[in-house]
Amino acid sequence: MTTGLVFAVAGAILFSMGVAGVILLAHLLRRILAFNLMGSGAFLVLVGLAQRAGIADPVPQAMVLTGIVVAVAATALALALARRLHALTGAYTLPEARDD
Amino acid sequence: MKAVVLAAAAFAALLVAVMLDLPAAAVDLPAAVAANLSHSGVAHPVTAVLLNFRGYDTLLEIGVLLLALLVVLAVSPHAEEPAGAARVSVEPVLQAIARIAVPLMLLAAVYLLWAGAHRPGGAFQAGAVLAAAAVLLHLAGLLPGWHAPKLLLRAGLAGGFLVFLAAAAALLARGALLAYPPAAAGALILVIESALTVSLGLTLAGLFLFLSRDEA
Amino acid sequence: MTELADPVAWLILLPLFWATGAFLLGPGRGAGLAIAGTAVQCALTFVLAGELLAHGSRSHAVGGWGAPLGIDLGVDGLAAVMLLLTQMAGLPLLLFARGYFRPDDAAARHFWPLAGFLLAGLNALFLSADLFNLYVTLELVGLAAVGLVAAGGGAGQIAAALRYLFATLVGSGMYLLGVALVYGAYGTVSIAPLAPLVDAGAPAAVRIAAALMLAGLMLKTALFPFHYWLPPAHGGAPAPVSALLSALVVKASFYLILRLWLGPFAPLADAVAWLPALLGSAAILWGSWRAIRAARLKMLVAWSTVAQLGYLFLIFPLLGPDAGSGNTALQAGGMQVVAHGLAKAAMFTAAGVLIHVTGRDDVAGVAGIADRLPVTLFAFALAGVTLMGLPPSGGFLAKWLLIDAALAQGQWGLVAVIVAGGLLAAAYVFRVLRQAFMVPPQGERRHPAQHASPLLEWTAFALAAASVLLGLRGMELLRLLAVGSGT
Amino acid sequence: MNTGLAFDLLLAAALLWSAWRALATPDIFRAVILFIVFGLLMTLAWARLDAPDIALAEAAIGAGLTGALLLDAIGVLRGRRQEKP
Repeated sequence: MTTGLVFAVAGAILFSMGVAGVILLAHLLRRILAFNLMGSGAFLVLVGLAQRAGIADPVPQAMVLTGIVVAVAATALALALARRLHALTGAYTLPEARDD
Repeated sequence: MKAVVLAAAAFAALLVAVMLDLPAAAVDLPAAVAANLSHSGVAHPVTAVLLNFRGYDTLLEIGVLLLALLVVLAVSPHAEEPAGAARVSVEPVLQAIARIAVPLMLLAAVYLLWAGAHRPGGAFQAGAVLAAAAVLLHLAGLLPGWHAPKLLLRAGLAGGFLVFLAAAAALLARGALLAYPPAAAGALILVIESALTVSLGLTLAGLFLFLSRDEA
Repeated sequence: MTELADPVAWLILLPLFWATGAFLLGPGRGAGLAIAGTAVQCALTFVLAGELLAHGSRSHAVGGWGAPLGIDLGVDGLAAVMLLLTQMAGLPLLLFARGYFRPDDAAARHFWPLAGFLLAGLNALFLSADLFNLYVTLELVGLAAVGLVAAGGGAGQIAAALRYLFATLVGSGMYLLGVALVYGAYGTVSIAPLAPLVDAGAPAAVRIAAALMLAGLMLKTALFPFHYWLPPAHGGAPAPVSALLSALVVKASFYLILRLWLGPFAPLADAVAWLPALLGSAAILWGSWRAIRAARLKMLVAWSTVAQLGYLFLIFPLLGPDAGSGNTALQAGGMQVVAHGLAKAAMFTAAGVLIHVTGRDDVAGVAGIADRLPVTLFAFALAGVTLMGLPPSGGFLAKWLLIDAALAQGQWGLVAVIVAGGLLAAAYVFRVLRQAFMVPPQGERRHPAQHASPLLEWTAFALAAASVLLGLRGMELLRLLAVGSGT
Repeated sequence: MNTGLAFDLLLAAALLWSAWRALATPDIFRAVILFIVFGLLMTLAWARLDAPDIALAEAAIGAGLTGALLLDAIGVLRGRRQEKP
């Protein structure tokens, strides 16, 4: 087992935890947190799996740098929405949807 | 609840199993990167991928960041109001730290930007350090939260993206988007990275400072 | 100098330029810039379509490197059709938005730059031939769409935007993990070099990757049962935004599913082709039923989107088995994307006008409105003709091609679903028309005595008319669609 | 088993533990702190993966800025001068 594979495996588990968290958790901040775990998991798989032979690969590393910036952009956007909802309703949870 | 957890665990196990059982990749991109590094204008492979080989990803990603800032402004009604009597508290200890740390952080940002051409570092890391400096100043009570961005600030936020876009468009004359002439690639990338550092710093700081207003 | 004017590059650069320009101009400004820019994009798309018909599909190696080291853009018939739809629906919708938003409207303050990023993301998505680059474009489209839903909205809209955001982020996260596995398996994410590497004996990790990417994209396309986020988001946003989302944004992720299905994942896809068709059938039935039951007008139109997206997924089991009818099914898919895009843009804009004038967003509120807004009601009815699939509309052509392909392969179940879907569509369209034409306004007229601006009414009409006339000019579109598809 | 691999396994376990606690701990403030710890551990993981560029970005953006944004959202950054509404 190489360093790359160890962290790819950890990434796969992190991703699954993150998805389950986004689906199951009610508190919006915690769902945002879960989304970040999901992203980190995917990043670890991307770099770890590519480097499973133990040789550094700059291509997925550059992709992850791009991905980290996209993730922080999405996180800030989500937090802006969550804070706005909190300011309007006083809660950090989503109200029931009205879809009729 | 239990079903989702079990499904996630099963999925993770499946994922791990298939990853452990993967033959070697057919395409060797690290070799291609190494072979073309001398034409990329920089000596650090990650920077070469980020700004040259896959520079188009980076261009769109800066767009995503600017877009996120725009949405933050769009959903925060207070962001458009002029700065009122901003309540800035005095935090003596933090202020003392900030007065020492911020100049060092500016120095570190310049170093990271310059270093990116041949070793780890570059516009992203430099911009993030700039943003961290701004956030620290804010927490110390030395910089109020931001309100409606004036033209100058808007230009600062969008400038890096515009420079990058303009470069991409101008290089079309060489036959493709972002087709740097090898001889000038290093200089062009440094110009783009410098502009990006300022804008990334402002945008990342803005994500915090536009959100972090005292919601009355 | 021809490279400098390359439409492939400018379809991406131009909306980014005008979006940034609108941001620099400041809140609420930039409408003129946006409309002028989109008009030029329309012209560019026609130039590109002409080039394609004359010379076939082509690619553009960004940075001059070429895949797999660099990122390639590629344009074939399918991409060109999507680009055409995007600019041709985008321009009228931006004109509509300019008339729709009042100057003090909070939703309008950031509409123009957000719309620019949305159109840029869509164009970039249709043109990209690199799986990771596609991830970035997916995020650009998704975050711009969420921003448009949320901008200036109250608690309901913000909640809808958050629901949409989590759906779109989980969708692109699954897609990204798939990309990571593909890179791990093959060492590249460029579509062209990947295609020959993937075969029926691909490692299990690649199968998981394909499943993850397709499932993530289905979540983004709101395919049943992943549709839960769509009605609140599309039904709750301002009308021009709803129209952009229903006409274009959900189609982008469908386009990518189709690209992957026909491209790199083709050797793995046939075994599970019945699954999207099954979900699509459920979407048609459930979405139509909810549209028939919807209390609010825009919710009715949004549920109709859930149903109409279902048709797109009926084509998958028909693509593989037989080249001739498979091609017919692909044509049906392309035609349905364009016809529904135009019709749904028309229907949401018409609904927007009705809500503007009646001051209320419920189906009961349109009672007796026909004599005051005949053009708008006619637009709604024409769009309904396309959704029901009556001749000579584009919707008719799409469903006719689909039934043709299904019959050729003996898929009677699909034929039954298509026919039933048309009848259900008639039920919810006539529900609105009956209310508007036959039911007298209750009590004294509560409508504020204002009329809609002709600009709003006629843009809705133009979109609806285009969706119907498409059926008459369908051959040109199908000819463009065939460029580079290998048939 | 060499020490490098043992360290990797330990680090991976710590990553998973902090992530799990960040999701499961009942107090949201502790959850965010655990998330910042997770970000710092990720920085170490990137360093182990020969990715110093990502390690720098993760420390500044992943743990730093995202952590600050989350803390600000739960009000603890300004908690001393502002009552939660």
